Amino acid sequence: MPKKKAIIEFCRVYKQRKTAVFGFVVVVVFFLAAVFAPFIAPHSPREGSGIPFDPPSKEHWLGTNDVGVDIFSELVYSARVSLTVGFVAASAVVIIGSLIGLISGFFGGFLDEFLMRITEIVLVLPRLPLMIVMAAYLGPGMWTIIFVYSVVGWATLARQVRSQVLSVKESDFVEASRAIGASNSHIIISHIMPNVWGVIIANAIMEVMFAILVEAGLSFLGLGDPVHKSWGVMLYFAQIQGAFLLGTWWWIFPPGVCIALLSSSFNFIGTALNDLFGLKLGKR
Amino acid sequence: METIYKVEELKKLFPVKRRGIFERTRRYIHAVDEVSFNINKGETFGIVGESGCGKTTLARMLLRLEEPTSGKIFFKGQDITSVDRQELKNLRKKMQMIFQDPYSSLDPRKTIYNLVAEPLKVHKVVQDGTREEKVKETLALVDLPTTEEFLGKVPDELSGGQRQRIGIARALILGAEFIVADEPVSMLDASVKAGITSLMIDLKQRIGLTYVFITHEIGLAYYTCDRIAVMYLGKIVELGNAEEVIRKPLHPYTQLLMEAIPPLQPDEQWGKTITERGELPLFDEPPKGCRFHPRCPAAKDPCSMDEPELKEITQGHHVACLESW
Amino acid sequence: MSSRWLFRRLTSGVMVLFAAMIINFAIPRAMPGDPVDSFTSGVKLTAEARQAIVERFGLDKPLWVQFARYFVNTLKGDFGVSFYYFPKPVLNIMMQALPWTLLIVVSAMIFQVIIGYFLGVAAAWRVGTRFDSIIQTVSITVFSSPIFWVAMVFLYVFGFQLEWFPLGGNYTAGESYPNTFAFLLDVMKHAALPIATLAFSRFAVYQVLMRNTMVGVLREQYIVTAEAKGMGQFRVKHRHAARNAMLPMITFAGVSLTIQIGGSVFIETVFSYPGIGKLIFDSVISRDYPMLQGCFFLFSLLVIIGTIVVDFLYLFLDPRIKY
Amino acid sequence: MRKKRALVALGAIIFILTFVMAFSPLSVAEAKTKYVVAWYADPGAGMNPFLARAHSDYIFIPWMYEPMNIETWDGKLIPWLAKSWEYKAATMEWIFHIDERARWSDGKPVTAEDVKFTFDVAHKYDAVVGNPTKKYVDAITVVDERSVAFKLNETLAAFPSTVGQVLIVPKHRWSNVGDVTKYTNPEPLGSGPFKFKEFKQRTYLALEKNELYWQGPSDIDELVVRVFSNMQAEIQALQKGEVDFIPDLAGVENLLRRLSADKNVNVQMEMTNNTFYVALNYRREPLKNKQLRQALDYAAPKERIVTIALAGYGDLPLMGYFAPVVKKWVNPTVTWEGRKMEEEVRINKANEILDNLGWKKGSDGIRVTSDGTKLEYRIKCMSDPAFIRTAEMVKDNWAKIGVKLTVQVHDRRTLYGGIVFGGKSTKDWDFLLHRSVLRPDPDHIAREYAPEPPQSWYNATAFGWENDEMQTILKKSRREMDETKRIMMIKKFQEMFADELVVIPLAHKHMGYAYRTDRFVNTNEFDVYTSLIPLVNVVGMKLKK
Repeated sequence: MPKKKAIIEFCRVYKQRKTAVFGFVVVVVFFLAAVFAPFIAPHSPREGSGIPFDPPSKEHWLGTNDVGVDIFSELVYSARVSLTVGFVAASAVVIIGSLIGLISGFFGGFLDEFLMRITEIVLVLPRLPLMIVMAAYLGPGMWTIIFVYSVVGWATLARQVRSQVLSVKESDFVEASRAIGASNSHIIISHIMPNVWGVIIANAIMEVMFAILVEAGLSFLGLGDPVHKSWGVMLYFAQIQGAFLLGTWWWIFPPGVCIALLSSSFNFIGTALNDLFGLKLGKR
Repeated sequence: METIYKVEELKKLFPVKRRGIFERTRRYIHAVDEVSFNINKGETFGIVGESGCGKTTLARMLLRLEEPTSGKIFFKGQDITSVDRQELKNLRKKMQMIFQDPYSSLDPRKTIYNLVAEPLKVHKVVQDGTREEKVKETLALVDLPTTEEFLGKVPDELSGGQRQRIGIARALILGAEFIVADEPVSMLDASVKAGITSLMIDLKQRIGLTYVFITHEIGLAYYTCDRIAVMYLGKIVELGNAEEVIRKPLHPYTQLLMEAIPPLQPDEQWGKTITERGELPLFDEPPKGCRFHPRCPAAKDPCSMDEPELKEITQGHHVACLESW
Repeated sequence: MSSRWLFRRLTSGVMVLFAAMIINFAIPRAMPGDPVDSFTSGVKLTAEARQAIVERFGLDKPLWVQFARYFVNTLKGDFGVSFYYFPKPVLNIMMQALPWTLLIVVSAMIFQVIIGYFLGVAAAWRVGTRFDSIIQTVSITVFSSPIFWVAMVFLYVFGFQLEWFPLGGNYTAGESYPNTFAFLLDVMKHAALPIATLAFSRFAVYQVLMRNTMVGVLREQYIVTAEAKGMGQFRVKHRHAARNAMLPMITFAGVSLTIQIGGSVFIETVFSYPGIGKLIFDSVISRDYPMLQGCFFLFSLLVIIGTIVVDFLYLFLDPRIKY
Repeated sequence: MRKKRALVALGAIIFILTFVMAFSPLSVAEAKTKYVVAWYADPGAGMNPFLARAHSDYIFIPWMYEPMNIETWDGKLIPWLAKSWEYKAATMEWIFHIDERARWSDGKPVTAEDVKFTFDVAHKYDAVVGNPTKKYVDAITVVDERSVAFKLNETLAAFPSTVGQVLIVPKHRWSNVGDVTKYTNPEPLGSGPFKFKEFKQRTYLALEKNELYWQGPSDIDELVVRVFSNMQAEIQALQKGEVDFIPDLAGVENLLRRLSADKNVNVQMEMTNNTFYVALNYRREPLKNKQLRQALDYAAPKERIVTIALAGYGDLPLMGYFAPVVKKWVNPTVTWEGRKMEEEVRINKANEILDNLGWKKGSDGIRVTSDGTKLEYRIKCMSDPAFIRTAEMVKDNWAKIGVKLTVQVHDRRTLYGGIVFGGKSTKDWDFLLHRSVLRPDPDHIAREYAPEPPQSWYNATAFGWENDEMQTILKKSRREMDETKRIMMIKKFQEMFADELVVIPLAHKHMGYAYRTDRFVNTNEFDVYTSLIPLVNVVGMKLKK
């Protein structure tokens, strides 16, 4: 009953932000496109269905690439890889980050000191070069990118969750709960978690954005899976196969626009959530 | 008179973190320094002092929310400083706390029902089916509505007085006998204060509770408490019957506290008062000798040398001052 | 500034460097299979050459001996010999590339700060208006666009189509210049697009930061007082308010050095700019592991130096701060 | 305020210092004929001709250091530093005579001592340098000032072409270098048409005319090699006239049409001995079955690979491993049977073969052999667009005959060093999409398909392939000094190779170069692509009058 009220209230406030609504719509559209790719794409995403380097036409809405593959179809199918990497990598990061943040913040002491030292180091180390070094050793592929991102990306979240946990842990109502005789697990489950998940969710959305960007970036450097194409891999091929010199703008622009659109949508949503949850927390 | 609570030489030191490269000496803040007293069943025991004097730490230790550095606490003859976790959890049913800030001591994301029912869930004492009845019963006890609508509200929708009543309900629902109230009304508006205070007094008589009432307003203590302990810098400086302590304060510090409150009637006078000199000092180490001597208008030479002990001057009236007898 | 602060700063820097070393040490050894393969990345090797590598890295010794050797070598600046540039040492090649990266990254950062400053102040001044929200939206969109794609579009439009700028490189190779000025002009012409891309893609962070701090500062009493005194808008904006809002931006400039230099991998790859980012890319292509590891270490070092420098700057700018 | 100014000044100083650090003293221009060459790789190893062998920098080292002879794609040997050579069968000795005109750029003559010294060094550091002649040479002796004798330990017909792979260095410069594998040769001294001038790592290499060049000084005063890392920029630079010559157009077939249309540019794309093929791991069941290989061959989309993956710059393959360009050795009769058929017909035919074997398609469309092996395989290739696209085409077509492929991509080193060949190869592959650029002399086939000793690495035994008859022929051909007989053997081998379908050839790829024709004319007398095209090309470039 109160939850329902909260959700309605949340939707009302959320709806006031045009960019956030726009972001939500875009994400839903891309998600549906990825799921129903076979029904949306007019051609095969891999096999040539036209002459190479054909400019946009009725038959090929976004033209064709160097082997005559319909770029629109390729684009629709690529959404699958980009979204998969985005969500899987972000989930991994969120799980690792929140666990470490929670443990560190709640239990404190030596464990906290130790975990936070590691977090600090991971935060300072140059992320992209580190990811590139690891990916180069592991060999190109989607799972490489997911792994590499999870290893490097969790630190920011861990720190935020920790500070949030700390502030909740020190709060009077947790003390009050202790006075009642509540155990640690009761406090974590019924007090800490409900007060931290706002931060986690807002961050998770941002992580999806970063994961999508990182996937695109590493793929562009040739560390992505060239067989299961993502938008980044499409751009990698466009760059190598001379899309510039041939003036095939329909090969360069769409994948980039898709990445930009999707990641900025996640950014809009994330920013909005951050503000909304931030307000609630700030009130207390 | 039956002693329900007995405190023996209770002490709490907080280490001051100072980690240099070379120096690793540890220093401590003496928050509570070897305090001893008894609490009788059915009485309201007041602890009075300025903020920072250690009264909150003392209160928290009474319920073992804070681990004492040394000393013993007996609740009905059982030493609670050495009980294990499970036993402590059981004891918690009997001894409860009411918090100072009704705004922050309630989880803002929980409904009234969940807040009041939380102790029941934690201790699993009441069957799920009868939980709601118990909650309503307790809410009625603290004069709050028991409608579904009210149960579904969140703390943000309540007034300060209502919140504090929720806090009291949470303390009572498990059937506590001993309640530590840490400045329960200091954050409330004057109009609400009286309501909460009289509710507490009322409950004490109806259920037969024992209170430890912590406050910085000595006037409030006068009206609510049977006995009063005045604390200064972690020490009890005066302890006795409320009436006596306030009408005839023996310690200069108590007198100083009295100065701060206006008399009830213009022609009425409180006991002996003195005018303040200085403020509560920030300290790592308490001053040598009597802790109050730097501020004390009546201080003499020995005050800075010897630390006075708490001594019984008249029947049940203790004071720790070299000059008072 | 106390010696304690300095000590803390340095120890944390050293710890990060140590971590970078451990990572570099562990990765090739953690890979499945024969470690020698990790070190040679499977180049065809005769038995003698293989033995030489085993000896060079001490791969037959216990791990701690290997680490000690590696540790000492790293401290001496010996990151090993590049596979691709064999027999040249990694350090040599990196040092030739570094100035070029610094040139574009530092220049771009100056532009970012300037753009971010003005847009941020403008947005904060009209906080909550349509103007503000448009700027916010644009900032977020630009920030979320993949930097290499922005670079590709810039290159396509200004390089290939309009032919305003050269398509890559740091200066016209082998060209004889009449004077130094002509040479610098050529260098600037080559650096223009990379700098523009980097500045464009990353100004948003500064803009948002500037706006948010500025909004906070504008609410402060002394600003209201200044306005009430009838002080000119420009003065209030730029002298009083912005000055105080600048500090977080400067801290961030140091922190963002990581991201910026990281971003140079993409920029330099697209524009074929022979800095350290391009070096990383080339090393990925040729699987030049010693070079990759060297670059990673160098980046870590730069980041640490960057943060320390910023701390000093901060001290210099804000008289209230004492470490 | 003062602090602020100091800060600005500090920033400015750092900024200027960055510049100063980056740039060294500048050369002042004179009116000179400059020829700019575009190259995609940095001369990483420096100017050491011994190490250059292992790198792509081989392409410009020969402007400074020259070989004994140059091999063209049609199988001819062009005498270069060595004007002639002969074989003494009795003593198993090859004697090379050095051109009297040949001299180093400091004026000293190129002597037999220099040749002996070069080969001795190359043999000594064979482990790193990987010299091709070491195994066969017993001793090198100086016969007279201009003649040098190589005494072999066995007969080797291909010896002269093998000798051409080594670049000769002056003894008087190198005799006290020490370990040549650690030497970057900062001041090269060679016999070639150009002298070293300046080198900026990852940016450019500048060479200047060798006035004393023994074949007559070049028309070009200064030769600049600009390092590009982007083929598109390279091509645009050529069209704009910023670059005069692109020696290697690999991997940009799509762009060549645009380049060919340019009046001022001559694009020279020619067939080389460069073959795309699918290799099979014979350890995998049932790839030993010749009929299966036949079916796979029929179903391979070879025409589309030529027209799309190679953008038309390729030819349907001969089946005997050799490309038609190697006129001397090739057996032109081993053409692909599927050449005349429509793709659909071929796929039907392939299906028919497999149906006849009794291997039925399952519900998932994948065939299962009679002993229950599912025809489900991985095809591995390098992560190069042309390879990936080719592999995908093969995959799509083979799916139509019930053979399922998964394309797996690796970087070159992992693939060849870690999986297929190499000391610790895992042999964990089924199909390999491979491209080999083979030198014209067939000796390398013997080394690859009939290695001696048999279990050495980096050869076709990595495929698990064995065939005594074919391997014997190859071994014999290496020692056959009668060229006609040797050609017969090689042609016979090609027939057997085609019949056996050892690998499935997909296409012969063209290679080529492009240069501007508005300032220079190419008076090159060799119209055939050679392995040293830059050297030959530049020597033949004359200023347009």
